[in-house]
Amino acid sequence: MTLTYDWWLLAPVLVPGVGALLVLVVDAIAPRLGRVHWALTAGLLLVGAATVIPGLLPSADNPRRTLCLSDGSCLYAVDHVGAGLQFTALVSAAVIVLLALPIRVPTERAPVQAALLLTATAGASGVVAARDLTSWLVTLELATVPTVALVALRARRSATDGALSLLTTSLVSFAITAMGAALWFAATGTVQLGGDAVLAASHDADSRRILALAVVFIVAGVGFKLSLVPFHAWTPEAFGGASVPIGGFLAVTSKVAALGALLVIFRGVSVLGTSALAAIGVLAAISMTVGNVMALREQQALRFLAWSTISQAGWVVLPLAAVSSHAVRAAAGYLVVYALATLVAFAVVTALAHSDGRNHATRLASYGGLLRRRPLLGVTLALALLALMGLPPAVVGLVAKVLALGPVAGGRLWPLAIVAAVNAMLGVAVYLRWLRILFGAPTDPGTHDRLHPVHLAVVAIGLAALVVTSIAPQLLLGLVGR
Amino acid sequence: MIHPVLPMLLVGILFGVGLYGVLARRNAVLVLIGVELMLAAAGLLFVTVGSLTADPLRAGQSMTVFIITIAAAEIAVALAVILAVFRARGNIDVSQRGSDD
Amino acid sequence: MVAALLAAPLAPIVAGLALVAGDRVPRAVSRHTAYAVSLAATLISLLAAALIAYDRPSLNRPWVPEVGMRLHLAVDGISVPLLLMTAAVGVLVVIHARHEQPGGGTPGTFFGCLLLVIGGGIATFLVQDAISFFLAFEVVLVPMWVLINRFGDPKDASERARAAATFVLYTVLGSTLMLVGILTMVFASGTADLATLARHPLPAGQQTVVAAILLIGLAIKVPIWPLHSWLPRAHTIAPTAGSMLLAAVLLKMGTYGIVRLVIAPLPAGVERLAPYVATCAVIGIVWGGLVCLVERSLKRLIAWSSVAHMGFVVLGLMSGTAIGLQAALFANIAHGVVSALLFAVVGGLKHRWGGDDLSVARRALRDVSPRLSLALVIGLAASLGLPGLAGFWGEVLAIFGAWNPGGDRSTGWFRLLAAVAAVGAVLAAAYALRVLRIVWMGDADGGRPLPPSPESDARGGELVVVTVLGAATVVLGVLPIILLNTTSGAVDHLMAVVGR
Amino acid sequence: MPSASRLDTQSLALDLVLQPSHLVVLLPAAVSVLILVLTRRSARGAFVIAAIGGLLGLLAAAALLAQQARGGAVADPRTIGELKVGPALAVPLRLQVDRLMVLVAVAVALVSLVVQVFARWYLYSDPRYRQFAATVGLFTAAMQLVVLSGDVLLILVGWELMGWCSYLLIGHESERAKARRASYKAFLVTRIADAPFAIGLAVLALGARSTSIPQIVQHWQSAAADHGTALTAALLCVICAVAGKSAQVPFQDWLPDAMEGPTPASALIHAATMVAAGTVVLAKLVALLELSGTARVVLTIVASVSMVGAAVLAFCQHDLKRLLAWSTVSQVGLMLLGLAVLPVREPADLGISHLLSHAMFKALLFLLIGWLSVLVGGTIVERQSGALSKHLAVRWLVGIGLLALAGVPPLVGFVSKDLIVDEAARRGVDGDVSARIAFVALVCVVALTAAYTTRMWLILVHRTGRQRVVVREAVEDSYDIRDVGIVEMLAGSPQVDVHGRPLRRDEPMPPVVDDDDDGPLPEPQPGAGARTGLQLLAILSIVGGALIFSPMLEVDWENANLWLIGASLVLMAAVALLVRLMSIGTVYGDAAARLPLPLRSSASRGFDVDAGYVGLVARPVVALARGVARLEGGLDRGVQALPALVTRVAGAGFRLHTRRPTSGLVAVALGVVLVGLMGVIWW
Repeated sequence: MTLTYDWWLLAPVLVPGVGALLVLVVDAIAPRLGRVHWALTAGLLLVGAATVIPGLLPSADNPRRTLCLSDGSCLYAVDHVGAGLQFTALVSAAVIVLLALPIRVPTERAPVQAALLLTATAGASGVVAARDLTSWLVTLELATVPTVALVALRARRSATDGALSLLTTSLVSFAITAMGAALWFAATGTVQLGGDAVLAASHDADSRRILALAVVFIVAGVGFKLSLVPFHAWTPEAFGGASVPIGGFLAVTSKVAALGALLVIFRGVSVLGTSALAAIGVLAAISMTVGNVMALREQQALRFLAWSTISQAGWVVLPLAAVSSHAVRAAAGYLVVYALATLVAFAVVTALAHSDGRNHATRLASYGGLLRRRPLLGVTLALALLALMGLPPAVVGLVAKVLALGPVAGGRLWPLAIVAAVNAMLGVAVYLRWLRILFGAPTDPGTHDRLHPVHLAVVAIGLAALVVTSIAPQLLLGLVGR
Repeated sequence: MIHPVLPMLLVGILFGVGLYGVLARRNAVLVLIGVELMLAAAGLLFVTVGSLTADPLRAGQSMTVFIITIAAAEIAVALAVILAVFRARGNIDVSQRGSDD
Repeated sequence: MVAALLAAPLAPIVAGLALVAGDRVPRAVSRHTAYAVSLAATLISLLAAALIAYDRPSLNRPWVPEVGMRLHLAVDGISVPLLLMTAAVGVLVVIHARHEQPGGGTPGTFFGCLLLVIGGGIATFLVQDAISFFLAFEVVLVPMWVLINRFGDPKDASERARAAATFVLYTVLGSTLMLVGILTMVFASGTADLATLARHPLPAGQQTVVAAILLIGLAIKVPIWPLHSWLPRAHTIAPTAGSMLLAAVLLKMGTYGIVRLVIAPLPAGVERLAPYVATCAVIGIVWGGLVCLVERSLKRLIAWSSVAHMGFVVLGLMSGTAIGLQAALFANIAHGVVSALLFAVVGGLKHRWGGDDLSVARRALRDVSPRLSLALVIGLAASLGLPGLAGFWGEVLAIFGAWNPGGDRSTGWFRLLAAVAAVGAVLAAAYALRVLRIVWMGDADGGRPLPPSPESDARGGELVVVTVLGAATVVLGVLPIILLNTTSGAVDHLMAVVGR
Repeated sequence: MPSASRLDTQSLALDLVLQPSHLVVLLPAAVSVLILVLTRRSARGAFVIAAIGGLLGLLAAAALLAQQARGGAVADPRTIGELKVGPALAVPLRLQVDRLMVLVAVAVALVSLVVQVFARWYLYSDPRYRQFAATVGLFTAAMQLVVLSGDVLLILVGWELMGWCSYLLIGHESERAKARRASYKAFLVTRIADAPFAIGLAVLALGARSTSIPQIVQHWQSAAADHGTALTAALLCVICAVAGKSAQVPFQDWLPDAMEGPTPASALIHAATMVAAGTVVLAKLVALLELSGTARVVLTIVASVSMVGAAVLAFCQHDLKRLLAWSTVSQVGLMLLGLAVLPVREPADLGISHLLSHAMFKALLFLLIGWLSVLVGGTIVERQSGALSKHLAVRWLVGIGLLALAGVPPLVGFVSKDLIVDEAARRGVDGDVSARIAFVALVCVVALTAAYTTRMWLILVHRTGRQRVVVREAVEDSYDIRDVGIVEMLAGSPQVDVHGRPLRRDEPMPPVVDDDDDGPLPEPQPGAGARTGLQLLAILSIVGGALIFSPMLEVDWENANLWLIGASLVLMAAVALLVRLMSIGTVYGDAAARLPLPLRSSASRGFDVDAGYVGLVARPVVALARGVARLEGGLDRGVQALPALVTRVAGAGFRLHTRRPTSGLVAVALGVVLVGLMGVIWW
């Protein structure tokens, strides 16, 4: 049995993966380098991201495959959407690393964290392109397991609590996913995730039923990672406990991995027609609603962002409820915009936590008058929140909302569309709360440290990115193909 | 050759027992064991189905191996976390409320 | 000319963003600078709008292909009056804002938000692409929220927050529903171009649902009874300049949206729903009129009268006749001018009195402030549909249009509605005169008329604003032909497309 | 010379965009605009503008009359151009110049001019004179628009504008609560009556697919057979509006209250503009009225009831100004009957001729009562009693006005009234129901009119006991009776202005024209212009009847029923005698004093119809409004409760999220079951 190898194509997975080993090796050779590890990691991730760029070009083949078997089926394929997601995962991880760079941690912990982060990113990057159950399951777990450790590594009581919550849920979800995978195998008789086997299986009533069960098990398993309600309970705990950049990693890179995983399955099942995925629509609706409603009363900034993530996850999978050619791109497009806005928000929170102290960044009330106190942070955060709301001047958020609603409206799923509209309203109420605090009376944190230059740079770049993509949203949406 | 219904039944039982364990136990390690049971059910299903199909890749069997491996890795992380939890608060009760900073 | 197309919306938007963003860097923009920048931006915009109205240029290039958005800017007879009105009201609002700048924030933010609202309004009337229309629709939300929330009535912070939130949430719900409707049409026909959408309607069966969703969404913005309850609240709290914009610009977006997004592309759906929507509109006319009879807050009363007036507009739109459509477009503009005038006057009064409770006995305004009182009389007279002023033609033609509705609409029902609307016009007279009796004639009894006190009369910027708006009210009333001729070509075209 | 070729000297046709008909409307409107724009607190400037504008307006009307007589008038001049409202309706907005309306326009312009000039004297010290003059200008313009309009929309424009101007004029002295209420009531009552007007006009116009009156008449004349119901309904709507504007039953009660306005305003409203507008509009549509029997009967009944009832009320009024007001209601009813009993296919000459004569004598009477009220400080019987015996200058004019009102030959009132009575009798004999009703009512009104005019005259010329004593003493103490002025003898009662406040000496007194005969007696009287105007009105009241001989009016005066005239004269004389007998021995010479007091007081309040308006319309509407406001409050509270509801839901959500890992696991398990069920059910 022979496999073809296209190393360039595999590089987005290999670079971080091998990089993780490299970081550990470097640490073994020259211990206690501290920040150097972070810098190395960021460099590796950016290199990985650079290797994706050829796939992003409109001229690139769609999809590009490798690891092909002799019978012509391939285990690894990257289409435009996949390349876009890989790029997002790698860049977002790099940004997270940059955010983590100035934070003081015990020096022996830095290489571990860096390696874990690289591993998780490699998993995220790989699951997007996996085309068979085996590699899909492996890369999905590769993206998940390290995050548990990353959360726990903050080594505070709240962090270990969050990690425990994350751990138990992830384990059970993995078990459910594995069961789903097994059922899939039972129904189709193959580990290929392509549509042909699904189509063949759907002709037989028994295997159809088993396939249905398989799909819902897998959706449930991935739903945990996407923080879809009711698989979401870990999210506020983990976000609240983890260090701020790791929260960002959970909110962004992890979500990219999860959506990538879901899209792989979705592509396979979409040949069956719409009713198969109605469950996704229901989950999306519940997630949006619960996330928004809970965020309305949340007082902690990080937990607020967690609820926001939950509701945004609903928006991300919303288009998938309608099986259409647009759905995949719409979901990916929304995710990319969400990733940008959430990253920027986390960057601001990180910067503030670093300069004013974590206690002055975790309560929403401590953002009072930020627009006056720290105009750059205030404006950036306001713009990020507006993007999450989907209101101008953050046009990019609005375009994302249009994108997400498009397939639903096009598929005439009226109840879902109306729930989405109501949630658009709730979402505005949610983020306006924070925005109002930004406009409100200033609260004095006592310390007036300057921002760390790296944070400053990241926030400034984030602001610039939001502004540029608001003028030309196609720059961002073009990442996931046209 | 045994009839596939028996292993299938076992898969169901294992998964159910595992799920029950996960939901009913308050000790984190026991929860882990429940998860292991569920994973075992998945693995068993893979093997059973794999033996029924003539797959040149022997996918069923290899998947089982993968699942066992992943499970092992997870257990490693899980035990580390449980250790950390124990250090932080002195028990490993999964029904205890999470706390803020 | 293409530059004018871009300059009209972008001049205020860019200037507004610059003012808001640059407000703190490095220090607050002075009031004078903010005013100068705003005035310049709105004047540029007005000039550009005039050029556009004269030359009718067009710009069409791709923008965000992922969602089918194009940068397609053009005007026709329906949008030109709205465009000009928005640009002109923009200038006036800026002038008025210098005269009466509320506390609660820096001048930079205040003027910046005003400019953003103006720019959003102008953009709404320029875009020819359904999704860009939605975008332009949303542009005004956040600045308006800031205006109400930060610069509103300084007395009651929690009421400010509530009013602002009610406004923004209602509107977002409406516009998202509108987006759903838009996207359905866009997906069905494969284009977001408004003109193309109108040429390729959906199958009749699907039109009803889409039209219902769009109408509910737009009804919030207009607002149509019973989705109006954000309006009185927002108007009562908003600063005068904000109220003027809200009434003159924001409400117009709703009716414009109905014309562009519902009536043109979904004729069959509109025909099915027209009786219900028209009924709601007429209930709104009577409802608003009745509430005005007992309302104690002057500003809220004027806001309520907006609900009633927009009822006439919607009645005309739903009649499915060229007369009704013309009437609606006319009443739309007329209401914009008249309500801007009334809010300018009433806001000024509230400012002077320190409150707007009608149950407080005050000296006759006709004696105290003759100029302001003349503006108030003109505004209220126009509001009650006095001929020779802007309000008359739209309302009377709306009744004419509803009397013989187009298509398969139930004639009997629409005639009943027209009759009730006529009764609603009587209510308008009753409440307008009620206000005049209390405010203009004064409550104090007996004695000779008191000499005027010039210091409390309209002066400077305020005088300019009320004069221009009052003159516009009179001109529109005396020469309705200016406006009706502008819109008639586009209306005939629309009616031909709709198939009547 | 282009201008030479533009005027056809033969027919006086003018080849210009701006026709005299335009000027007739525009000049008065220009007066109001110019006063508001040009003058700043200068009453003199306002007066100059008003007088010149009024004069020019009258000249324009006269020119139009000349044109019409010579055949050179443009029949349908354009105005602002055709409104484009789609194919279903043409809105040409043209004027319509015809024989009758030109006459009305002249009368309106004349009355308006006299009122303007008189008001300068009457409101000399009024700080709101400018506004008054401007409003009168606008009022005149609106009426002229109605008169000359050839388009139902233009009628509506003028119609509503008049209502508004009447509001402004009645509420002129708005510092008085009664004036505020009266103006509010006047506008609302007429506006309520107008609500059907728009509908009626819509029916007429949409049926004819045009708002042009000639086209409407033409269309409905041919379509009446098929759409009789629609026509009747539309006409009933129009009649309702006419009843509102012309203060006919059941809308009559606003008019007496409108006496709260300054007297010149009353003269304008009653004589030439608002009240007469109903007649003008119906005259334009009279061809349709003949097609609908129902509408005619309704009109006849409304007019008859108003006419007789108002005449009765006029007799009982305690306030002479209100007496005149009720007489207006009665006389307008007479005009409307003139339209209702019209011969088939005839233009509306009967109604219009009475409109013209009424305009003359009623303007005269109102202005005179205004003059008298300045002299004696009020219009109630007690004040006015004997006014004419004290102020002789006014005596002849009042006498002429009252005789014309009573319809004594050969004054103008007689001529136009008798024509209507004649026609009613003639058609009644022919068997026309409405004519018979009208005839009965007319007979009553002839008697009642004679009664109340006699009563008024007797009150005005009555000499009180005190007066007689004073006169006797004066005669006895004086060597030269001619030098004794009666006013001087009454100098104990101070002079008051229109507000009932004493005139201050330092204020500029109205210009007094010295009269050689009367000596240096400072009696307030209008300026020479106003007096000339009054005299002109009086002369017209006497000789205006001659107009029926001109070709401008086509009435059948040759076949007058002399027996009928004789009978009515005898009736009038008998009634006058009766009233004279009743007045003997009363304190103020008031014949009505013989009537029971409750009847008089109730009649003075218009039989308390006002309470009916309040009870039947105002209270229920306000109660409904309160109900709606409460409902709205409920709706608003409901909406505002949503955030609280969501917050409560969120609170429940926080309780559900126990933050225990186990509860998360339970949720996952439930989720799997849920999703599994959905998957199995929906597959």
